[in-house]
Order: sequence, then C-alpha cells, then structure tokens
Amino acid sequence: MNWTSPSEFFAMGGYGTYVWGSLSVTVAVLFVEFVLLAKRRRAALVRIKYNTTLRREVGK
Amino acid sequence: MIDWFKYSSPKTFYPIAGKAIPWFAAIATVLAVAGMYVGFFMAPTDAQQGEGYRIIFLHVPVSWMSMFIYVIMAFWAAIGLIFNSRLSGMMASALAPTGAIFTFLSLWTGALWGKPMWGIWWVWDARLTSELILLFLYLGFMALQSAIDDVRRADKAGAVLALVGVVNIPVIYFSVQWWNTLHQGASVSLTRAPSMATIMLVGMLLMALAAWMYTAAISLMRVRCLILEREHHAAWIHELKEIKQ
Amino acid sequence: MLEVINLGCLRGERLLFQDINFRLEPGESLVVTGENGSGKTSLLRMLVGLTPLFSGSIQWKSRPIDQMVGEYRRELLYCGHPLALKDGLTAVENLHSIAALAGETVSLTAVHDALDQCGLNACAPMPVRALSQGQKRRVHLAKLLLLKRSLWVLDEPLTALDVNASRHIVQAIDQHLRSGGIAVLTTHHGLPLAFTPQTIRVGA
Amino acid sequence: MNDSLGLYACCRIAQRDLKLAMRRKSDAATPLLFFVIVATLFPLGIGTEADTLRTIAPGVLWVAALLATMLSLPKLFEDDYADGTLEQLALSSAPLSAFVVGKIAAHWLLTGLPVAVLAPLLALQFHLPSSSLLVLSATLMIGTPVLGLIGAIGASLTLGIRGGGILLALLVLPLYVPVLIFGTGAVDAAAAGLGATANLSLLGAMLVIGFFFAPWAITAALRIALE
Repeated sequence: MNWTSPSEFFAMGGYGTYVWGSLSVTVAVLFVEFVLLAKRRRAALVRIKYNTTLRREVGK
Repeated sequence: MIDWFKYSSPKTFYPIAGKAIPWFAAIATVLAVAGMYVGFFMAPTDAQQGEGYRIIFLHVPVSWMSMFIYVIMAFWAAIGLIFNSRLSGMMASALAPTGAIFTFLSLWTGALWGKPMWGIWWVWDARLTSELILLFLYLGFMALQSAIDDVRRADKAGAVLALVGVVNIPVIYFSVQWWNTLHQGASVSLTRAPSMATIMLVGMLLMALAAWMYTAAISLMRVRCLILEREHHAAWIHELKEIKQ
Repeated sequence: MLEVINLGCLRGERLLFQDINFRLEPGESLVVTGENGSGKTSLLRMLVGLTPLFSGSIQWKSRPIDQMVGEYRRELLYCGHPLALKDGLTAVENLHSIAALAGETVSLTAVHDALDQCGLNACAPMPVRALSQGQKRRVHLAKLLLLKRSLWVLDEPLTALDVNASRHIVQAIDQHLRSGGIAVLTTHHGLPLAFTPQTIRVGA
Repeated sequence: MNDSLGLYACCRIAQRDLKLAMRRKSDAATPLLFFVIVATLFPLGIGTEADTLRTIAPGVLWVAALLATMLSLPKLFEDDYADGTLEQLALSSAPLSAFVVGKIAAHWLLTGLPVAVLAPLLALQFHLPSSSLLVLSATLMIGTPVLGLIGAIGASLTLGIRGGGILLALLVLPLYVPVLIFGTGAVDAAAAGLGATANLSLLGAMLVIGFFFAPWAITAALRIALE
C-alpha cells in the first residue's frame, strides 16, 4: 500500500490537480456519453410508440 | 457453417445486442475497478515523475483505444462496402463518436501529464500531434455522415473515407515522427516511461481491456439506437416488447 | 435481349416499386408511365446500371448486366434529365467531346451530319450558352444519331421540344427500332410511334 | 485495347477541361492570385525581419499552395455532376478511373504547376537562399499532384452535399499533413545544407502510392454519389 492517509492519497504527491483532473474528466465524459445515448434511445422509442398507436388507430 | 448473414440483419442483431450490453458493461466496470486499484494502490511511486505518472493508467489505454477503434471502424466499413450489409455501416457510424471521445481524452490526459512533466500544456510531440490529426479524421467522418441525408449513401461515403483514413494513418504517423525528430531532437516519450515495472503494465492492460469492453457496450447501445431510428417503419420494430409495454 | 425480372426499388425508406417484369427483343420498345416521384427515372437508372438493384435482376443477352459492364455500355445510350452539355463549348465541340468521352472516335463530318438531321446546322458553331432550351435539347438528342448504339434509354425525350422537333425524335426512334434497336423511354406526352410499344406503369 | 482506351479517355477529358478553363480564364487564374495574396499577407502580419521570414518561408509558401489548390477542388467534379456529364462518364465504355486521372491532371496543370513555377519568385520576397529555390519548386512539382489526388477523394465524397466546400476542407486537410511535412522538410534540409533527396523521394513514393490507390477511392465515391 502506497498511502498512509486519505489526504496523502488525494494530494498525489503534489500532482493532485493533474491526476484527478484527468480522471474526473474521463469519467464525466464517458458518463455523459452514456446519458446522451440513453436519452436518444428513449426519444427513438417514443417516436416509434407514437407511430404504433397511430397504426392501430388507422387499423381499427 | 454459421449463417453470418442471418446475424447481420438488424432484426436478429437488435435483441442479441440488447442481451450482450449488460455483460460488456459489467465486465468493463469490474476491469476498470481492478485496473484503478492496481494503478493507484499497488503500483509503486515512480522515481522521476513521482505520483504524477499515474495518469498513464488513463492516458495510455484511451490512446490505444482511440487508434484501435479507427481500425475496427475501417474494418466494418470495408465489410459494408464488400457485402453491402446495412448493419456494418451502422457499426462504423456507431464507433466513430466513441473513437472521437477517446481521442479527445487522450489529448486531455496527455496535456495534463505534459504540464507537470514538461512545464507546458502542449508539446508538439509526435504522439500528441498524431492524436490531434486522428481527432480531425474522426470529426471529418462524423461531419461527412451527418451532411448526407440518405443514410445508405452516408454509410457508403463514410466507409470510403474510413478506408482512405486507415491507409493514411501509418503515413501520417510516420511523417509526424520524422518531422518531430527533425525539429525537436529526441522528445520525451509518454509510453517509454522510465523503468516500466510489471505491475504498471498489468494496471495498464486491465484499464485497456476495460476501455475495450466499454467501447463494445456503448457502441452496441448506439447501434441499437441507429436501428430504432432507421428501421422505425419496419413491422418487427412494432412487435418489440419495449414498444408494446 | 433485354430482360427485367422482379425488379424492385427502395428510395430512402420508401419502396417505390417492386416486381417489375418485362422483356424486349430487337425492334421492340417500352414506354414507362407513372406519376411524378413514382420511380420512372429510378427504373431507367437501374436499367443503365447507375443505381444498384434493390431486388430482382436485369439481363442483357441472357447475362446479368453487372457481369458484362464494358460490353453492355458499348451498346447502351442513356439520355437523362440533365443535358450533359458544356455552356462554354459550341454545339459541334460538345457533340464531338460527348462521343469521345463515350469511348468512340467520330469524324467532324459525322457530327455536322447529326446536327443537320436535327435541324441545327445554323447553330453548329455557336456556343451552347447562346442556344434556347429546345435547341439545347436537340443538340443533346443529336447524339442518338451520332453514336450507333442498340439500346436507347431515354428519360422524357420530348420535354421542351416543339411539334417539329418532337416529330424528328419520334422518327429517329422509329428508324432505330426498324433497324433492330431497342428503346426504353419515359414520357408524359403521347408518343405516336409507328410500332406500338409495350407499356408499363410504375408506382401505386 | 482497354489500356489504350483508358489513355485516350484520360487525354480527352484533360483536353476538354483545359479548353473549358481557357474559355474562362479569370476562373482559372483565381487560385493563383489567391496563392500570391496569401503569401504576401504573412510578411505584413509577422514583420519584415529577414531571418524570421527565411525560417517561415517554406511553411508559409507550402500552406498557401495547399490552400490554393484546395480552393478549386470543389469545382473539380461539381460542374460535371450538375450538368449530367458525370453520369455519362460513368456509363462510358472507358473506365471511370481514366477520366478521374485526366481531370486531376488538368486540375494540376491549371493550379499545381503554375504555383510551383511561381513559388520561387515569392520565395525571393522571403529572402530564401537561391540554393533552395529550385528545391522548393521541385517539392511543389511532386507534392501538388499528391494534393490533387487526395483532394479529389474529398471532392468526390462531398459531391452534391450542402456546405460541401467547407466539409471538403475538413476531410482533406488532415490527410495533407504528410505532404506538407515532407515538402517543407525538403526545403529546410536544403537550406541547412543537408540533401533534400530523402524528402523528395518520400514525396515521390507518396505520389506513386496515391496514383494507384486514390483513383479507386474516387471512382467508388463518384459511383456512390451517382446512385
């Protein structure tokens, strides 16, 4: 184990800004990509559902 | 003999992809946690770069992935052109944004590493410069596809561009390296980090595999979106349980 | 000679037509009718090999056309909507270059003859920019006479032509069929051909 | 038979394009004028210090040449596409790639070649030593056809697309990087007293490779655009 205390861990030997800056942005960007895709999927599903009900109405 | 063409139809592929996504996502999470643990808790402090070197556990995997995705993209593009299958084109389109994101992350983490190591945010290092050009290639691919309204034409045009790009990448990389040695002398290379210990390599490999699995999961998600958007008129779409419920 | 089997066309997300079948022997012609946007032009473009087939097959002399590209193209003449004329060149230069680019060497006298037959001898040395729409169309169609091809595929050949010029074209097509050629065309106008053409209607 | 047909087709389309360009001389001269003006702007923006100018000269002249050839690229296939000539070419019994090569050759004769001839004159304004003037011209002679081949890929991919011109730049400029690097590298090497042969032969190799592969990509893209 490299670290004796949490504060030492977060300081990263003085490189905290750079290390955590890299990590946080990476995680954030990948998370945003996921969220945007989930939204896109919902939008596509809503559109199809609308069309399906429209079809059924016409079919009746 | 497996009937590959059966699996290449969006109708069959859509549910299979849906089942595979959680698995890929789970494996990606496990690998990422393991990789981070190795990288931050097991790998020793570097003698020269101190703790700052730990950025490589992010930087190297995303850089690998950014280049690798372009190759896979070109592979699907080629398949799409040869066999004229719709799904291949969608795969290529689905990979491009993720590839661009990884390329951006590679540049971002590279800059954040460069600042403490070299004292400047941007170094015209061969690798960073190639990554920047790779980002332009991804953006060009995406811009071309979004500019063409007819999706079939967009797929095919994108495929040609991806193939041209993949042929050019080695040339670009070689030329940038040549230019770099000419103008700067030997530069500090990011991956040739001093005395790479085995444990560091393990951490990097774990993270690279995690990035790979993430790419698989997210690009399958995007393919499913593309299928829903493009095939919304098809009868089978209306029979899906997520539509019926 | 020319046989089309179960041809189908998908444009974007729309199925324009499907199960188109016909067969043309030397001396026969086909008129394709249908409303705007019904896929007439798409059918012709599939026939000449510009648009890939969505379903079905097209055969020339009992062989699929995509297996004999060069041979098929040497017998084919396609006149599409755009006129393929260069404004900056004269009528003669245009025709001469069209023939050369189609892969044929023709003499200047042959070019002048073709223009004469279309009633364009006065326009021959004029840049195409200076011609009227109908005259341009006639220059465009003069290549029918210039290039000796056995299969003519004509998209709306009578558009923008006056009565006189239309008659010229109809005569040219008749002559072509009489000498054993094949013609496929689309038209809005009635086409008083000497031989009764087959007709086919595309679209719903 | 097929080869001679291809060669004939290639020459005829080049001849026609040149003839058309000669009838609209002002259009043909625009890229050249652009090249001169862009190169002139740099000393105005940077200052007239001889050493600085000498250092930036190869890069500036090369980038200006690159932009000048790119400027006329959208027109390369656009006119033929719009007036239906392109579909006739695609249906010709001569191979489409022969026409493509012919058109690129004509484009080069109209932009690349004059730029390569003019560049040494402009280089004098940048105080480039006379020994590297010839090298500069040579790199442009070999390099601009490569730019044309790569650029034509972009032009064929963006055919008939809204905002095609700017998209073309986005697609093509990253692919121009190696040519730019070896082109300017040769001039730098010559100025430094090292031989420029290595760079020049690399440029030559790229020209050969481009000549074999680019027409394939271009014809594929053109057929896609015509579908």
